[in-house]
Amino acid sequence: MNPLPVLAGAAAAWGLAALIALIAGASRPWTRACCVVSGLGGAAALAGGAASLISGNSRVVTAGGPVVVGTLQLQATSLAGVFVALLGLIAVATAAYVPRYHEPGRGTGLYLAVYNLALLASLAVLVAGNVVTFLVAWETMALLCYLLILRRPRRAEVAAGAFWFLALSETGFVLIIAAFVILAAKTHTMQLDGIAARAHLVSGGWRDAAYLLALTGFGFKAGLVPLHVWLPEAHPVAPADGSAFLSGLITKLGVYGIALFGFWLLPGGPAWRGILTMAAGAVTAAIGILYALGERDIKRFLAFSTIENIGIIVTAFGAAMTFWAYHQRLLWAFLLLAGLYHVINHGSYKALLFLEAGVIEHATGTRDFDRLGGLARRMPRASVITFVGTLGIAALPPFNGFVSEWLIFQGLFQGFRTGSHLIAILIVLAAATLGLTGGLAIYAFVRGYGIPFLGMPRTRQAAQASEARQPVAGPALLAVACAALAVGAPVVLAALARAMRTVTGVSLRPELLPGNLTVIPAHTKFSGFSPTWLAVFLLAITAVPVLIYLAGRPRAASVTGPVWDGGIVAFKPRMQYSAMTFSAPTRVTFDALYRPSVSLRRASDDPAGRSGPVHYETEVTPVFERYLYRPVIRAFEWLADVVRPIQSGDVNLYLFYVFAAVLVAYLIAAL
Amino acid sequence: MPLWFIRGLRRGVVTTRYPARPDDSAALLPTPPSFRPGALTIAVADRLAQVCPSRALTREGEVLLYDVGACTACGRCRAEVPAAVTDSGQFELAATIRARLIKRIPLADGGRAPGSGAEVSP
Amino acid sequence: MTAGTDTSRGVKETSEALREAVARQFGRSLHIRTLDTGSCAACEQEIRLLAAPHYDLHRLGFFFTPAPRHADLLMATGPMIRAFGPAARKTYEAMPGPKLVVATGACALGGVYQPDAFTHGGIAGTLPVDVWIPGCPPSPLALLQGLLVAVGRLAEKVQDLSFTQNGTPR
Amino acid sequence: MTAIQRDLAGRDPGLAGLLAALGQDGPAAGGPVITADVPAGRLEDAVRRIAARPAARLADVFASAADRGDAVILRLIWGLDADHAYLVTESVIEAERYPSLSDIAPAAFYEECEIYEQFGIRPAGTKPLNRVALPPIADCDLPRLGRAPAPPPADVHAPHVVGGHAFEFPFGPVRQVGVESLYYGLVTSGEEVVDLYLFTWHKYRGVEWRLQGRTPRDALFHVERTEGLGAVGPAWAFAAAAEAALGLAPPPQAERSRAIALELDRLYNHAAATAALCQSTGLVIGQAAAEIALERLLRLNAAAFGHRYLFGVVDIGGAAAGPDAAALRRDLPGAYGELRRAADALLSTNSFLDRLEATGILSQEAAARLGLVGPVARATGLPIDVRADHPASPYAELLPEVATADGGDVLARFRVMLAEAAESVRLIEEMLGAGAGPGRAEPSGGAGGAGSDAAASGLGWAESCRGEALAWVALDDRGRITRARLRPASVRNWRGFDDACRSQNVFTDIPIIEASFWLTVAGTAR
Repeated sequence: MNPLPVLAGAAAAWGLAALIALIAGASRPWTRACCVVSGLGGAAALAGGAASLISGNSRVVTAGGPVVVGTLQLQATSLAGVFVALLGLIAVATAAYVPRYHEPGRGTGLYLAVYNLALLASLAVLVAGNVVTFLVAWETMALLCYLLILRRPRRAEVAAGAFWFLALSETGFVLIIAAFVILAAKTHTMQLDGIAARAHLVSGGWRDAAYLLALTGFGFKAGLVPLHVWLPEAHPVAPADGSAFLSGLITKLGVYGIALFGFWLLPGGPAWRGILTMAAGAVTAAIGILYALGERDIKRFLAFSTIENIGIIVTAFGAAMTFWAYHQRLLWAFLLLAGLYHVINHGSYKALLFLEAGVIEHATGTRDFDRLGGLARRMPRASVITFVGTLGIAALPPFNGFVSEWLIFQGLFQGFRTGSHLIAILIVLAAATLGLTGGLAIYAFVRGYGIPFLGMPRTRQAAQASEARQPVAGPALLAVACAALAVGAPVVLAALARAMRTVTGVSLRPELLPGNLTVIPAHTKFSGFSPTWLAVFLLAITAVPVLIYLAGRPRAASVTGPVWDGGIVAFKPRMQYSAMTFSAPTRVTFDALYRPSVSLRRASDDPAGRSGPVHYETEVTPVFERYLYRPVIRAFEWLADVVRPIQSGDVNLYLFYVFAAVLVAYLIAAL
Repeated sequence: MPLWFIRGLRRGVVTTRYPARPDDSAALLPTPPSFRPGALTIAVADRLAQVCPSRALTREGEVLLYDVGACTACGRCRAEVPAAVTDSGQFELAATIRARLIKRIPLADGGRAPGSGAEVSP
Repeated sequence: MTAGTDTSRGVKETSEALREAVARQFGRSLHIRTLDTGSCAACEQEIRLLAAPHYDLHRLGFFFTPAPRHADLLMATGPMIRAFGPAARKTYEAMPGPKLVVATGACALGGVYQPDAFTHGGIAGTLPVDVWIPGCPPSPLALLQGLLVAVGRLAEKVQDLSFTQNGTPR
Repeated sequence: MTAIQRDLAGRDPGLAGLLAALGQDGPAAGGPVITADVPAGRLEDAVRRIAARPAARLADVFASAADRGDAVILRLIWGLDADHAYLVTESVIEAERYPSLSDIAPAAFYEECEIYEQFGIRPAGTKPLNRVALPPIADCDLPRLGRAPAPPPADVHAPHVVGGHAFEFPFGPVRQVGVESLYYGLVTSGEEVVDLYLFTWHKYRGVEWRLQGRTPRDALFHVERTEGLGAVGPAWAFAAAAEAALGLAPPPQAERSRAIALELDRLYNHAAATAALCQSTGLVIGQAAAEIALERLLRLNAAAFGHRYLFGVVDIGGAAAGPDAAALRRDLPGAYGELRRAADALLSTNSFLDRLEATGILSQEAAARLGLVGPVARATGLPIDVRADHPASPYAELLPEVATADGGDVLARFRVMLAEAAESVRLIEEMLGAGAGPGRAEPSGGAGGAGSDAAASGLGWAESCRGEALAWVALDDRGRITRARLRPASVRNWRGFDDACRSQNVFTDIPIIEASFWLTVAGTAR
């Protein structure tokens, strides 16, 4: 079957939703209606995406005649299908989330319109059949996301965050155009599948140039270090569902771009290309999680964790390319599959966590870890749902993060199959880096869940938090998805394997899934396990102690007493670990990266005896902003000053400019 | 560490056998006083009550109330009237009822006989 | 004589029952938590010495535990500073039953300090005392005897002592 | 030690000038204790002058209610160690405020807080004061030595972390087994110790308040039980103060008896500190070895003086008990040998030394600034030892060796303790040779003593196992105490504890530091 019609339905639904929101966004019922429609669109996208995994690449449909920007061509590919499905999932979840999250109003109407159009544009990016369509859709998507972030434009940090996003996005866009132009020029076609078919015409140097341009250009959107700086700025200022969309999908579009070039348009390539990609991914993962540990703001924390996960995915891709260079097609396809599986997983739990961050912010009025605490009692539903997402993102069984990261690790551990010691060592190094990352990720999310939900409330707002009238359905749906993606891993992987056959031509199915719900990383007799049975087994295990307790419970009435506090007058909230103190060990261990600055203020620091309150502050130096971007920005400011003289405002001068330009054009034409 | 272990073994056992066997280090301990009723006149009793810094000794009519629990075995009463007060040598004084630690010591025949009590026949 | 007397009478029966329960439940092993309610630190030193080689109360099945949650017996020293009362009560309540309280040393028994604005002059008014160990400070031997009396492994001697003797003093 | 006359020959002539500046006719104020009246107006200037003097340290600051009105008499006790004299300045403070002493002599800060709680007067300036003795209970109205503070300002509290990226790690008051109740507020950023403060109010027994109106001998009973571990030093200081007030001169054999008790006291405390060090470093066998030595020393105390902790040895005007010389000669070498062997083995155990070296470092500058005393100060290289600086019989003849070390870390303190233990054994043997026994000087004239029947006061001091112990006693004409000031060494040295801990980043070192300071809460919260 051809999924395009279904996807067209999704597009139509989102268009309609945008229209409703634009017209009647102010009224509650119409907002609901808009969300219902948008949700239906999401469901359609989900179905269409899944379908395109199975059905393989559809033929290219040329919709409408020549448009100003060239012909509009669409194609549903198996590679894009993964992302389309994710897009659908997130769209459904947010649709269920929005009505309770946003107060109806003019602003909300506009916002929802923009949001649905952004969904539409992202879909367009994913089904773009030719370069021009892709670029137009891409730029539209970028601009709409910019507006999405500008939900409350009057606040300075909002404007700043949105501007970071736009600036980096546009920079990346230029590189992406260059990459496409090279390929289009060398293959004399604008159609993507055409390019893929004639890629062999492109000489090695141009291939590498195009790939590097694409890696950098899409790296901006994906958030590869050091191109990541927009995420922690833009995510906190966007509304929760906007952040979920940005983190869950938009960054993945960057990943899609990298996969598009690395596996479809320019498959394979020299080993160094894969090694480079892998290195970029590994560094991104490690630095992402380390910065996450330094954050107090929930959404900035989640944004950095997104960077980490993007790093993991890109590492998998890089390793895959390396294996290709050493004729390990099986592992090549397998690691691509593992990476794409992680794309879906991360999309699901990261969207969940951002939506719950929004719930916390609405319930308490703050996103600051150190002003929260004890929410598990006040907000049981939110705490359970968040806990699922936390287990997922911390890559702990039985949830989906564990399965995909396990697959990626298993793939990397087979670096020895390259036959080259150096390469094997490099791949194992990447695996080691991911190992460190995984450990730190668990640490980070013990903190990310424990500080806000456990312990005592640190502020009055936290103590009075209430989750009544807070959205539940959306995050809950994603929580179910997290479980389903793990328990149903064999099914999902089967579908992905089909897609891999389309994309890479390698048939993974027999090696990956020997049946009986077991998953095998590409090569039998290496390793293997069954996510499904693992989940069942874990549930059984947790049941055992409960049963034992119930069986052996003492008959005597149990007495509940207060926590033993050493006899102090009263426990105070300041007597518990805070987010910053919990992560202090990493600040000490990795101070070369953090360059923390400490300030200690005290009412009286008299040598005789310190007295009065103390105030201790430690700040993490934003290395990349300070040492990489600030110089660049200065340079541009300087450049602007330099070119200002030619902007005199004198009409004749401008006429002269035009004349000169025309002259130059003619000269070039004449040559 | 092994060196320490060997040292420990070489040092041998110093642990008391108490309560299985009496411990002779108990003889060194300061122990609460013991009184000679014969020598305790009212006057003596009042002097004792007056020097006792922990109010363990009080006179109630013709009886000297002695609170072993309050007593710190400081020895001031013994120093005050050596003739009437001596050392009980008791250290196993734990009680499960506070009242059991309060002893009623009769004074010598209504305290008619004055003085140190040396002439009082037991 | 002291504020404690009535309290101790009040808890007599229960303390008997407790000792049996202790003997039943813990066999011959018992965990001890100490509590300083304002002592002069000498009682603490003697208690520390209980674990020293010369006395080694572990051989008798007694162990020290810093966590009242694991403690069966509370050795309280000092005259019970009023400001410390709440902490003392917290500690006692943090212990699981059945539990014993041993008033240790003359201060705890009301010897050194009289009840006043600073102290209760003894712990009896604050905690239900089961066993009283006199002495300033009570020597480790006296403490051992007290502990063994507390768990009913030694008979108390003091009620048979008259603290009178005839004949000329030594 | 009672006032024994010393000529001014050995003294730096500058002292006379100083005294003149203080309005004293210098040489006349001979003797080991010099008293000077300093009007409140000139207090600041006087403090500057004295503090500027080499080897002059502010040993104590305390107040007492004046006889009439609600004026307060502020007394500063200076140890002029180079001049072998104590200088007591008295100033009558009429106002609510007095010049901030701690700005000039930092050691005074703790006492400034104390005086505010007890007498309601506070130093000039806006420096917040810390809570010292009074519990943080709203309606807490404990009896005070003076009048209660006017509605207490909000800035009187223990320092708390109020914000930022640090949290308070509460520890205590109910802590490990067999230790005194003490509350640590450990302010930490998760790794480093940002700050550490102590609460001792839950052991505050108002001893100085309860001594009022008692006879010195009755009071001595409570003084001994103020700080039971190392009771001899403070008791001696108190007795000496009373003797100075009463004009008594104890017989020499009684003084030697006291001195022997004091050295035995030092011995067993250093042994106990060694055991505590082993316990805090988890060296169980070493702890057992040290505890064997400790128990033998305690039994030696009991054999020699009839009490394991040497209560009841010191008496007003002499010694109530004399040592059993035979027992001492017989058992001391063995008991000390135990300690010596344990210490030698410890000093050759690297796993032990590694925990002690560079742990809890206290700079000499800090020790001097905070007016620390005893082994803690000597381990930083400050040779402060009352037995040498302000010697009185019998130490005047014995000339004890002052053990110092440098480095100021736990190991230095440990070495100082061991050296002192050896010295104590030598002193005991010498004094046994000279003969020691009980004895008491009875008041010659009326209760006022020394023939005079007017109210009298006196200062007493002794080098307790923790360092200089001071006591100041004022008696009324009936010989009853109107104001007794006790200043055990613990009061001084705790204030160096948080500095030592802050030099550390590891929580687990704090018990080691505490063991090496070997202080009592009881001595501070008296």
